[in-house]
Amino acid sequence: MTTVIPFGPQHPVLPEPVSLKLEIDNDVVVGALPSLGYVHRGLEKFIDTKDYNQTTYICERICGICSALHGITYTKAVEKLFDAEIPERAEYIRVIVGELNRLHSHLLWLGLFADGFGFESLFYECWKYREEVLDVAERITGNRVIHSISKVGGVSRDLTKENIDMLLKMCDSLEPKIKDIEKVFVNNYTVKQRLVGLATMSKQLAYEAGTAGPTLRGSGNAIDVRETADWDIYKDLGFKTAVAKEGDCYGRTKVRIDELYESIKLIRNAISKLPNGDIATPIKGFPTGEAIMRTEQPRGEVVYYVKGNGTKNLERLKVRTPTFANIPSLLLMLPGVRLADVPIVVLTIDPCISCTER
Amino acid sequence: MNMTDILIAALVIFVAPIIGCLYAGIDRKITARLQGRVGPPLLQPYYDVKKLLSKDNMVVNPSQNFYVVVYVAFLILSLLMLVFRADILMIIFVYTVSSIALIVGGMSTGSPYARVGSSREIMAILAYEPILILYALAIYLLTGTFKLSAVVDASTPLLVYTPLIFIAMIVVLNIKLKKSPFDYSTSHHAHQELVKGMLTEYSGPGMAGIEIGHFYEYVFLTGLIFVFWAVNPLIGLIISAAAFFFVTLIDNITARVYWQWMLKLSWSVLLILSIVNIAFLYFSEATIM
Amino acid sequence: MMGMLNLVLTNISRKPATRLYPFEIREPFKEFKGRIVFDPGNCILCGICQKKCPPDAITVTKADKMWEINLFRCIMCTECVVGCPKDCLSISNERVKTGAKETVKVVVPIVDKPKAPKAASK
Amino acid sequence: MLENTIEATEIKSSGELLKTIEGLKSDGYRYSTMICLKANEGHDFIYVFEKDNKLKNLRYFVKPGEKPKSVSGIYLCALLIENEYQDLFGLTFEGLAIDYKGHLYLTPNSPKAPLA
Amino acid sequence: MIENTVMLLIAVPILFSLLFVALPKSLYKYLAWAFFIIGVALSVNLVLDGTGVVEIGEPNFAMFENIVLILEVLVILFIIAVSAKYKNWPTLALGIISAAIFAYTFTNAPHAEGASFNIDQFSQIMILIVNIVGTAIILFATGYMDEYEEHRHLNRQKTFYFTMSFFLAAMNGLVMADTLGWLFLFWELTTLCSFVLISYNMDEEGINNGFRALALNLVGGIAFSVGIILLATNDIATLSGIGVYAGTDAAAMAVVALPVALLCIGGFAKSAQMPFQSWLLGAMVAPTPVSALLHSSTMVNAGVFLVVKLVPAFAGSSLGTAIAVYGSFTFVMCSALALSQRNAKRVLAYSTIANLGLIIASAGIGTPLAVAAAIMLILFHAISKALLFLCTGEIEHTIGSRDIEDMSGLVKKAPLLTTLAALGMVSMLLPPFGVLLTKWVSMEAASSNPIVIVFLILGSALTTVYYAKWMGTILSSSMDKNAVHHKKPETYFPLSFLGLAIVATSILVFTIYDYFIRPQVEILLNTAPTVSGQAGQFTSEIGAFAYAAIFVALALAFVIYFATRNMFTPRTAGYYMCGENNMEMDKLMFRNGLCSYDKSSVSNIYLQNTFGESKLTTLGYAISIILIIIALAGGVLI
Amino acid sequence: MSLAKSPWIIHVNCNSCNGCDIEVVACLTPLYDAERFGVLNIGTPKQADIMVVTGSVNYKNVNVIKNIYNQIPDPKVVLAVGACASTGGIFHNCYNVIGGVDQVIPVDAYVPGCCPRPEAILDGVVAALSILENKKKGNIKGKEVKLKGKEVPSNA
Ligand code: SF4
Ligand code: SF4
Ligand code: SF4
Ligand code: SF4
Ligand code: SF4
Ligand code: SF4
Ligand code: SF4
Ligand code: SF4
Repeated sequence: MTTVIPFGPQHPVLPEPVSLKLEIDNDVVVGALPSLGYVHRGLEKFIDTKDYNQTTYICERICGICSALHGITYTKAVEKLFDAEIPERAEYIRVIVGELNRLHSHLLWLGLFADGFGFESLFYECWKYREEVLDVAERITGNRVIHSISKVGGVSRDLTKENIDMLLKMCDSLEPKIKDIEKVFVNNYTVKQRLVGLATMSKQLAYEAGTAGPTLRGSGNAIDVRETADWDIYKDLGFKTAVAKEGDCYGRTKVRIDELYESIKLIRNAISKLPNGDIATPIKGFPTGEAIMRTEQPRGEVVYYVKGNGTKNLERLKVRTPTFANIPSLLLMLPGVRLADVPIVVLTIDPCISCTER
Repeated sequence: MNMTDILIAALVIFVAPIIGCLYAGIDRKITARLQGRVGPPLLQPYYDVKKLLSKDNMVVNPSQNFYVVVYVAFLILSLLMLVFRADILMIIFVYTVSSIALIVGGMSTGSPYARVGSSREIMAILAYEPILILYALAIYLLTGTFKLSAVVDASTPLLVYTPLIFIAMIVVLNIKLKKSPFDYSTSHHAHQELVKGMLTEYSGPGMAGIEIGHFYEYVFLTGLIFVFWAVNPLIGLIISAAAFFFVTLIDNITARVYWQWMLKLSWSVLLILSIVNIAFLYFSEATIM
Repeated sequence: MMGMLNLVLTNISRKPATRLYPFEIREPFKEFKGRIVFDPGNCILCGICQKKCPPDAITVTKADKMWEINLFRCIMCTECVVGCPKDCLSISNERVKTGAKETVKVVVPIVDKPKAPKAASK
Repeated sequence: MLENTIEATEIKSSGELLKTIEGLKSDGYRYSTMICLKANEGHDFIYVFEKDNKLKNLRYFVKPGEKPKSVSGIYLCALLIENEYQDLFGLTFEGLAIDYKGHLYLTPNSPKAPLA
Repeated sequence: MIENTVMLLIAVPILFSLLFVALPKSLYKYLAWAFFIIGVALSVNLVLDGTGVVEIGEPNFAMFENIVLILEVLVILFIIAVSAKYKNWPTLALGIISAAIFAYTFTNAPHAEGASFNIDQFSQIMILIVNIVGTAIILFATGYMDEYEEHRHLNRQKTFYFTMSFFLAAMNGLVMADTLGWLFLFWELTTLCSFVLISYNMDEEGINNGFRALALNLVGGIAFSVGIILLATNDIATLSGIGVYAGTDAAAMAVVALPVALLCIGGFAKSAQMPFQSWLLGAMVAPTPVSALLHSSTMVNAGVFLVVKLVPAFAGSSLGTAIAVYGSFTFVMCSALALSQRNAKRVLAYSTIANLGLIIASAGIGTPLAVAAAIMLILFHAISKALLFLCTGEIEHTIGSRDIEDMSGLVKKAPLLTTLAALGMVSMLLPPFGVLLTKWVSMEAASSNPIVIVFLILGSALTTVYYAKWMGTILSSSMDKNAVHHKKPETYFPLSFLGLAIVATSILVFTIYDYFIRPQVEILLNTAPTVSGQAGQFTSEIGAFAYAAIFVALALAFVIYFATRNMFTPRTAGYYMCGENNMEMDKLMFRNGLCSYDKSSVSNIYLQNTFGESKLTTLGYAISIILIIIALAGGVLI
Repeated sequence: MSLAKSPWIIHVNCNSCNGCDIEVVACLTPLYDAERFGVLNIGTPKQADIMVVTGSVNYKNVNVIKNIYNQIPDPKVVLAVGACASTGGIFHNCYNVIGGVDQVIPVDAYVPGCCPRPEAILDGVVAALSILENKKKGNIKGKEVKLKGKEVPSNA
């Protein structure tokens, strides 16, 4: 007889409301049917009533965790419709805020993940370091997690000298701390017991399953949109894609830790190259045309499709978020793991249901 | 039973939960400090119990709280037997009653999480029960009797001849206190795949009963460790305090493991450790009397 | 295991990282977007702020000379601050009070009259 | 007409669509997403594929009342977005790997086909 | 008069078996009540008569001896005939070997002048079990068999009751007979009854399993009869004689070691010890009353009964140690096997084998304390197991399944039945009940032998696990109330009676000890364990079992629970289903992704990959056979 | 003061964008350490005192939050965290949004902000404590919320 239990939506180990109907045989999951819709608000319809500027704030609230990158991607997509030339300085500030966003998001994930395998003190440790990032972000943008800094045409706040000093200080103090927790994630015996070999996807499988971000890179696919021509500023900053070959939860963890270092490096390089000048160009008129914009969010690649029809409202906005791309891989990874591993496997894609359902 | 015995019994019944409560408070405080935070007040477990007692008694199965009463009653009994230096084997059996009462109580609610938690906890029995009895056996081999009074009157501390069993007992302590890495059936922190495991459906007074039971259990388990150096109460206390600190420390530096892993650990490493120790005692015919 | 042991032992030997809020209150950063402050003095009840506000937190009723903000709906986006032609709106680093829901209703003084005492209520 | 549109190959029939997509899969493309737009009473689908960071788009017009074929047989990961469009546009896909029957996001008592 | 009681104990069941054949089905109920009452009266009467030896000499002896011989011939002929009919060649071969041995004994054995029945305290205990528990089970059967047959479209109840009653006669004879030849006859008669009852369903499975039981018991029987022949060369013809002879000196003990070991093998086969365990598992196809009567509480006890009676012949010798190791090995192995089973009757079967193994281990240890434990365990185990088997049968009729997983929520459907079953399980694994008390005694007794004690420790942990699992399952509430099974007095009276018996015997444990066990151990080993029973404690020289304190704690728990229950008015709420339980009808339903509803269910952990039959059985066979060979070799050489 | 010293919370994520959620979690982490007030994030409603809700209510989760509310033993307090939970926030007129939490269950205190700072949430918890105490004194019971309530489509 199989065990059938509901898992979520209100479940202490799930940070977000998603529900799984788990079928378990002999302590091994044999079937998992996800149930979505607990955070479906209907944002793609919402643009009918909000103008393209206001939509920025809606997009930022697709998800509160990588909110900044949602805003940046959306504004960049709309800028494509306008064919607008954006001041360099604004782009650099966007990168810095975006990478700050990634830092806090990955630290957050590492913490929740540690909590997923019952390692409370490690969870607290990660979140303690995350607060340093948040403090800096708050002073740059005025808010802790929903930064609202990017707007169509540029950014709304400039980086002050003070901000830059703070950023550099944060980078310096964070780096050794990340090394500390890296040691735990990579070497701790019990952690390895739980992660190594869990929910392995081969390189090919991860690629074909359409996964994105660390889920994809954890299986050895060196694919990161930050390297594409869509937003070439990253190339100037010496960005390098982090990959791990393992393909299991352990590999995905390593990728995320490597990306923390990468983000710190990007922030430092961006600061050193930060050009002077305006932070925004005025935009006139209403958007027309179609555009696709992709950026790399903490959880992976996001695809924005915008279509304007010459009115102040967009005609269509479609967001393919990374979690949306990663959820099908859960269907592949869950069968065969133990019940105790379900939270880890669910967390390993860093699920963000609110962006999946919008 | 004379007057002093009754007095001692009453004292144990009333003082043990206070000590247990303090222990729980200290444990939470140390944990908090290990995690770099201030943590709750020392008396937090007491506040929790008081709060729980004043809450609604919400049940899914009208008889679920009966098992809590059995759990607490048998914990008190095993503690009393420990204090009165009864037969250690007997104490372990009585203690098993309380563990089983809690497990059956969890299962009796019928909640899927509680049932999964309980079946994991049953597996924990498989892991620690043999060790506990081997511990009793070591006492017998060293004193010629299962009665604990012999250990107290002994000339040499138990620990001298039972270092390997002591190690195994620390792990048992870890399992019994449901601390990481063995907090898979229920845990004091709610963050696990089974919600609150065995105790998911307990609320208000029922949960308070369980917490009080935990207090007794803390004291009882301290007692078991204390026996290792019962000849000198002070050292005994220090050793049990150190053991508890160690368990708290381990709690904070490990991830939760699978119950399968625990079974493997116990039936390979711990059992072999204990059996080697027992074999040594058997062949060396050591005695501590 | 050693790595974590090191971390927790360092933690226990140091002062806890906890900020003792509410017993010790950290000064809010000056950049912090805490709440929208309305200065009715120059307001012309043009309604731009209402139009700009994404969550429709602001309601401007010209007939009643009423400017209204639902502080529990405002998302601190500062669109209204940027948009106001008369610079009546600003952002302060004070937080809105937690507790009961709060709506600020301000009767705007007639434009050409000198400053009247502002009436904030509810 | 709009300027500024994205490049996309027009596909005429659903058979051709599935064939092309199978071809893309064997070429090593991965399924990125699919965009659904209301157009001329029917719906326009834009399938987005990606390989080596380059996008390849297919455009396919779904006639009113037509039941589009699901791609989830070729790319499993297509099932989520197709189910989403069943919910939001009231479409019915044929051959879905897991068919949520319009209840991926919406429940029986929520608004029906809000984007249609 | 003790002679009369002895005769009645054999005659009355035979009379009843004939009555069952003669009278119509509608009267069975009354017959069974009468049988139960008479059984209780007779056995109590025997106990009141006290112990003694009943000699049967000339002139009656010749007649009886002839009856015995004729019966033995008939038994062998029956075996040969039935195995030929069903073309079961191994059984046929064994039957022919038995016939040959019988022919050899018949021609070569020295002529005996008399036979004796030896009624000691042990026999009294066994008679109490057989005639009280046994008749209670038959009473239960009258409420059970109609439904059983209805399911299977059978109509063989006359055979059933005839065999069951006849079996009681044979069993009574077995536990009283002292003359080895007669003992052997009763022994074979019980085997035969068992065969008939196992193949009761007359389907292929039943017949195959019946033959397996027959064959394995014949192997035991052959060992037994060879043992008898060997003993006869030393002029030993009675069971008690063996002990007397071996008690003279070490040399005498060595002389009888081999025949004693052979007798023990007979006992092992009867008690389904490894490697003979498969017949008992196969026997579970029989109707549940059969399992309760023959295959847990009485017939299989004949094997351990014999082994315990032989204690004086191996106590303290290396043969004893070998037997102890062997028994404890069976205990741990079968406990592990029970862990992986989800068929309730198989769990009980393994548990039975394990407990018999524990008895054998205690007997093997051979100290007074251990022997006392062995005898007590026979008593307590018989009552608890009978109750558990009957409960399983009744559960099966209530829910239509004997799968442990299907039993969740039983407490809502049949609360009394569940309570009784839970009592049965608790009595098997927790203090203060008798079985645990004896387990405790045997552990304390075994603590001088490291291998045995380690086996016992592991086995007892495993026992706790599989019973706790089962108990939790039946006690778990599922909140959906289904139709309550109607309660028949014939079924619920025996159940409640056995339940009460468990509690009563556990409370009176020290009285029982004083009255039966101590004298018996003195008979067997000439010394008695120094056990005292003051202050509600069962105190031996190395420990104390405070059963009274535990009863008090238990009673207090009840009192406190009922006293405080109304202090906190309970409010019943739905299960926590992560917020997704919206169905009013079944509270375990939750909404799934397709917006329809699923029922949640949880199965227990069975560790089939570690403790599954396929993994362990071969290992068990190998080790147990090696241990038996060691026992034999030890018996002969050392 | 027995209740006010040991508030156990259950955190229900309704329709939130995660912004509020992570701030609620942040309250429990060392920097804010809500456990100083005895706060434990307890997984099961059966043991909770304070229900912390983030995000607005939609048609799928409306029954979930009602169920959970009903399963918290009295006395209990509901704390709505963030603009969404308080008023529906920026999403208040989305088609799948019913509105703030107070549309379906009684809410005792609100925390403003999008997203609210951990300090604000701590304030909310502290406010909830006194409400809890009052409810205990006045023996105020939460009404059982019926499961078939507001789930009628808004555009029907
Ligand atoms: S801390 Fe994380 S895992 Fe735990 S309840 Fe909160 S969100 Fe869930
Ligand atoms: S991927 Fe997740 S975290 Fe990132 S924006 Fe989307 S929802 Fe938020
Ligand atoms: S400020 Fe601008 S929008 Fe407002 S009333 Fe004047 S002209 Fe109109
Ligand atoms: S800050 Fe934004 S949300 Fe708040 S009132 Fe102004 S425009 Fe509205
Ligand atoms: S506040 Fe500014 S924008 Fe709003 S109505 Fe007044 S003047 Fe206009
Ligand atoms: S009650 Fe049902 S199961 Fe039992 S005999 Fe009758 S028909 Fe068969
Ligand atoms: S107990 Fe089982 S096998 Fe026996 S009659 Fe009932 S249902 Fe049939
Ligand atoms: S209030 Fe703001 S941060 Fe909180 S859930 Fe709503 S949109 Fe997200």
